[in-house]
Amino acid sequence: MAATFDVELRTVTKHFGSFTAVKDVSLGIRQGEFFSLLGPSGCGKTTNLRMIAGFELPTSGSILLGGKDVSQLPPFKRNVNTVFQNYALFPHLSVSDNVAFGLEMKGIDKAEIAKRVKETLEMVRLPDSGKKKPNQLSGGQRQRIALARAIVNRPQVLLLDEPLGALDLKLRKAMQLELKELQRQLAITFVFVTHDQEEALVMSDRIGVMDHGVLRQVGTPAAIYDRPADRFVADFIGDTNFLPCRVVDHRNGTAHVQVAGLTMSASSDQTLTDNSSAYLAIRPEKVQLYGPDTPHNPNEERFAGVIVETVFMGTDTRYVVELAEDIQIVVRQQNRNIASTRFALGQTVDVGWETVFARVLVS
Amino acid sequence: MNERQPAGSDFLRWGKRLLWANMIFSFLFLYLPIVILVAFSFNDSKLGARWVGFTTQWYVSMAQSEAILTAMENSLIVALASTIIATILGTMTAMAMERFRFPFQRTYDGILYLPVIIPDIVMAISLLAFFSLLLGGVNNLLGLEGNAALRPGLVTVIIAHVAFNISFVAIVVRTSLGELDPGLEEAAQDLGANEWTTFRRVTLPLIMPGILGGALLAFTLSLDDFVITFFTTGPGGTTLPIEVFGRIRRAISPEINAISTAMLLVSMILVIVSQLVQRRTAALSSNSVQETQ
Amino acid sequence: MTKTVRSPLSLMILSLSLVFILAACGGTDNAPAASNGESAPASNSAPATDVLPEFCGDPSKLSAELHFFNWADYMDEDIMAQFEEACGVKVTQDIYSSNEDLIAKLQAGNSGYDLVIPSDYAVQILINAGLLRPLDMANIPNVVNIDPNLMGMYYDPENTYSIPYQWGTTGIAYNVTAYPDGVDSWAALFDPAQVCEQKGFASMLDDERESIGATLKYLGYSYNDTDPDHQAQARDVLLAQKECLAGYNSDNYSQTLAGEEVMIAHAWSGGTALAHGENENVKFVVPKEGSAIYMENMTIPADASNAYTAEIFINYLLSPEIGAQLSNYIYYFSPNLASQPLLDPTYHALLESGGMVVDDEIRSRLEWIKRDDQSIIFSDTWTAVKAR
Amino acid sequence: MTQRRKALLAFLLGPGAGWLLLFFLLPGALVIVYSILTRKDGGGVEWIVDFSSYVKLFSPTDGAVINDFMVIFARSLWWAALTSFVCLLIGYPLAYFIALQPAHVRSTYLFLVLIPFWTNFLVRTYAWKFILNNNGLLNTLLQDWGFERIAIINTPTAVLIGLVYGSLPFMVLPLYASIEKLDFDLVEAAQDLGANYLSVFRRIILPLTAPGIGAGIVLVFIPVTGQYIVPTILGGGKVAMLGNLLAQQFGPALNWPFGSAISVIFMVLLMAAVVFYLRSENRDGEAGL
Repeated sequence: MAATFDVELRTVTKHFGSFTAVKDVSLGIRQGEFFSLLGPSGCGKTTNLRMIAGFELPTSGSILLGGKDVSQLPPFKRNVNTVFQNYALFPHLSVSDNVAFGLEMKGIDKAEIAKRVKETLEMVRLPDSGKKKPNQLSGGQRQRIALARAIVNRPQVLLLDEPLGALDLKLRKAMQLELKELQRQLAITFVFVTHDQEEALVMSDRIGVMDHGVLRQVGTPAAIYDRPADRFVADFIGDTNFLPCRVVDHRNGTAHVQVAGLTMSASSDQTLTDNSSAYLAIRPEKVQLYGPDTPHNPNEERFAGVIVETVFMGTDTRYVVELAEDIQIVVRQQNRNIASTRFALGQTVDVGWETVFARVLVS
Repeated sequence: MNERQPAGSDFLRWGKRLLWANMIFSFLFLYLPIVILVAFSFNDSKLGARWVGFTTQWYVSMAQSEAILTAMENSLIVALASTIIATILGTMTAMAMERFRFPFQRTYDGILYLPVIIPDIVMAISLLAFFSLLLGGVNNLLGLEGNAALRPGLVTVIIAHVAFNISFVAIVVRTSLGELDPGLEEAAQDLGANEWTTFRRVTLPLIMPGILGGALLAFTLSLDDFVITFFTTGPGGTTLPIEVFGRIRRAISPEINAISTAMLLVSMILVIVSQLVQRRTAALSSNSVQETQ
Repeated sequence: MTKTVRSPLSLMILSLSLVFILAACGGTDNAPAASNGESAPASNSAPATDVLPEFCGDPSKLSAELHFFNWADYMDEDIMAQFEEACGVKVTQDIYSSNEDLIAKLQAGNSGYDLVIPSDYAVQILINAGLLRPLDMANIPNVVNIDPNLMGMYYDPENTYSIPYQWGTTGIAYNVTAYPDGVDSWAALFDPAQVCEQKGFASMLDDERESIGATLKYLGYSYNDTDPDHQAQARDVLLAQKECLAGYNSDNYSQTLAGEEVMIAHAWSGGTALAHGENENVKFVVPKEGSAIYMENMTIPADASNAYTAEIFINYLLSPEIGAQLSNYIYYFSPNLASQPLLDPTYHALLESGGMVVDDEIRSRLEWIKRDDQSIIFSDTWTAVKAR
Repeated sequence: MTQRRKALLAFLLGPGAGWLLLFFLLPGALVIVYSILTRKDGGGVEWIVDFSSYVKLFSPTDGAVINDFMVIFARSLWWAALTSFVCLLIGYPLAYFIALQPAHVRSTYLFLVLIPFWTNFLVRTYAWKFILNNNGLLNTLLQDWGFERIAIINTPTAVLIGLVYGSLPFMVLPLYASIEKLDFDLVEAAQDLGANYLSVFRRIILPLTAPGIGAGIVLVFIPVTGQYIVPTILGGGKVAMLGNLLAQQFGPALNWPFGSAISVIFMVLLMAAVVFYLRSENRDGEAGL
């Protein structure tokens, strides 16, 4: 069982009184990986992080760091460091003292501490802020100091609890890239908690999506996006059309479903039952609009419909097409063509997609 | 300077004047009697009903009275010792109440308020009975007799003062702890500080104002207590309030004013010293505290 | 740099607490010292054993310390110092301010005191509760100096447990500028018409036995009457009087008298002497209807550790010279006849001019305040007076 | 909780709880026991169960419409309420003023509030007597300036002055603590939303500092009900408060069981008030989450 994973959760459950915050989560995070825990607020992602840090103890299950069971160890005996959501900088200590805190706890000698503090402050590009108090810094600067305070210790794993949440959009974008770059340099395992799916997609090597304490899906950003395991994941990440349908038959991961009288093909990883009701999920940008006499692509299925709504959105245009009564589908088309060739409201069109992008989801 | 204030206007200026006026009135109100008693400590009249003339004889007779000097010494010993013990125990209690969940916590919360609301005399009488039972029992058990027997004295007074002061300290410190972001303590532990280091390096400095406030309150209460002290003390354990209370039965002599003035000075020196020490510590721990934003 | 943050404060607290814990132990933990000294008097201040003055008694039985529990301002500290000088016994004095406080402490037991000064009725309570120790008169030969008329009082008929210390009377103190013709009756305080002439300038003792007792006397009953009807009458008189009073004051009435804050007051002779010394317009009278007498007494608690030393000290206080020194300091009535010739001349003059001298005629009008199982009614009457 | 946390809790809670149990609760339980024992003449108790103290407390008293003891209870509560109110009236603006000062002067102001309280309470109260006496400082000044002297000593006004004087810092300190942490941005936000100064105070500042007001009132109200020195010295001892009644029962009356019964009833009353206060505070806290 040697350290194949830097962080491993084995059937971890956490109750707070009668409330179950984390339910039977098993997860392995590899050394040097940028791993994001993604989910809406209250989904249990922060509790997971706090259990890894040691602030909460699992009700059952175990947590391993570098292959060693640390489930019952207090935070200060775990070789992990956390960047807190509100930074939690010590207001009574100067910036250098804040950054030096963890090294002092390890009993490192003063000269070495001074050197490493200086290096780290340079790394976060705040070399002159050492003598200031945290309340003299701006939000972005505090964020960097919180990061410096954690990475200066060279932890085995760095935990980040929505560290960018309090920053404005532009700063956040910049910090996303900076963080990613820092992680590459340091080659430390990052566990990053966020509710922002875009942030997770941009930064992560892998993502774990959580909902109601349950880990729904773990995978690379592309896998999660293109092959969501269930309806929640499909819904939470990106936009998705959900067309209510009935399963006609299924074989080897391919199924045929009926959507309001139209038969469609789709892929599926879930266990399907013939004749049961399900949803056909298809992302708006995977759907192509065709004029009446465009040639047919053999990988595609096509259905006729009427445009009932168009919204110009700059890089693309969002159309709503009615395929049948009560069956509407959202389509996003990139505005590659000049305006005159775009489709008009009320126009009859064909919609088509490659069947690999259509997924049947029972739940 | 960080004069915090809502946006200015005439109304505000008017309100500020009112605040100033109230402040001046309040301090006049607080200090008028103190000025009077300091002045009368130099009054050359035994009953001190009227101003007769200036004298320092009351300070001389105070300094020569062994009873008064002993009482002052006893008062300071009791106040300092009980303040220190109660501050430590009260802070620990506050930590337990604020950072832990345990069975019967609500009940204990209520019990903590009891010493605040119990009338002095009731606590005094019950402690008198209790200490006599306790010390009697110990004396019997160990076969202590005569002058070797355990007696009530300053130690029992300190025990009693701690018993009521724990609550006051705990209540004050809890308020400070409640306002402290628990995330800071987690951050310290995350950085490798164990519970004790976390307390010493993060929690303690941040709740120090609350602890000092609690300690000052305890000191004040202890220094002024008469009833509980009287009923728990023993031979050689007369404190200043007992001495003053006894003497006032006959007349409030300028000597008592002299004692009070002297005690005021001693207390003020203690506070100034502690303030200076605290400032020095603060100055050492960081470069001057500036607040912006 | 962070190491230095902690050290000054924590060092200070640590050293302070050590100092004070040590000091606190030293303050009370005198028992071993005392027991060591039991065989021989403390050496530094005392002369060699064989040359101790005779009044120090048997040096081998003297203890090093004597714990004296007394009223405030009721002992000349010089006397205690002189006794220590002569006999090598350190007298430590603690003070109380009411008989009931003293009773409560003795009743709890293990008080540690060797000599206490209860008033008359309190002596009776303490004797009945078995809290006093019979005195060995062989050690107190100076008891012969006490006025025989003040010996053998009701509370201790054979003076088995107590010897008189100081005594006094209750009466009316008035200011001659307001009462040029003097005062001779309780009516000056209890007749609403008369007392309201001094509205806001009259006071009563804040003492349920004295104030109700005086009212009972005014009504023609005994100071100690517990008859519910008589008590109800007294209550109504007191309630009628109340609106014209400045208040009830048994603490610093001498001061309010001297400062002319009150012109007439229900008062004790001792405090009035003090006021008269300051303001000669203040005079004292025992009203014609009669009043109360009180006496403080020297007694030894049953569980005292140093009874012998206490008796030697009592004997010392009863010597003519020390008795006179005491009277010249506290200005109360001394029962010590032998000390009378040695008193400061101003002592007699002051009592004379203040109207405080008690002759046989006055003495015949004085009553002791006695306490029995029925006396609790005084408290209820007093509560009613204060509640309404 | 891990063993470690449990051990830590025991370490933190143990000494204080042990101290309170041994030197407060155990002796305190004696009072409850005393209240149902028989009075011993000459002080103390006979160990015979007797509920007559409670009966006496609630029985009609001779020649009075309302039981004397209840009158004293009611009077104590009334004085305590009045004192709390006046302290709040003076203390709130004072605390507010201090909270507005620059950080380094605030603690100086706080010490200035506290320093008078390091002289003996009795002595301070007597100092007020010097001021308010018929021939005292105030009246001497008034007469020098050609006014009539005013009779203020031995009146309820004098008692109120003394009570307020003795309680003011216990109101100011908790008030300061809660005003100091008030976020003044909220005031601006409210003004931004069109609130005038009065409604900013009423709708924002007052509710946010309510915990401080509550704590201040608890710290002022409770000790005042047990006061007996101020009414005696400045009020001429003409009306009794609860403290006087207790001092009388444990003192001159030597009626320990009755004194104990009064204390028990009194403490049950106050404890109910405190529990109510804690409850409401908790509820506020939860609502704020």
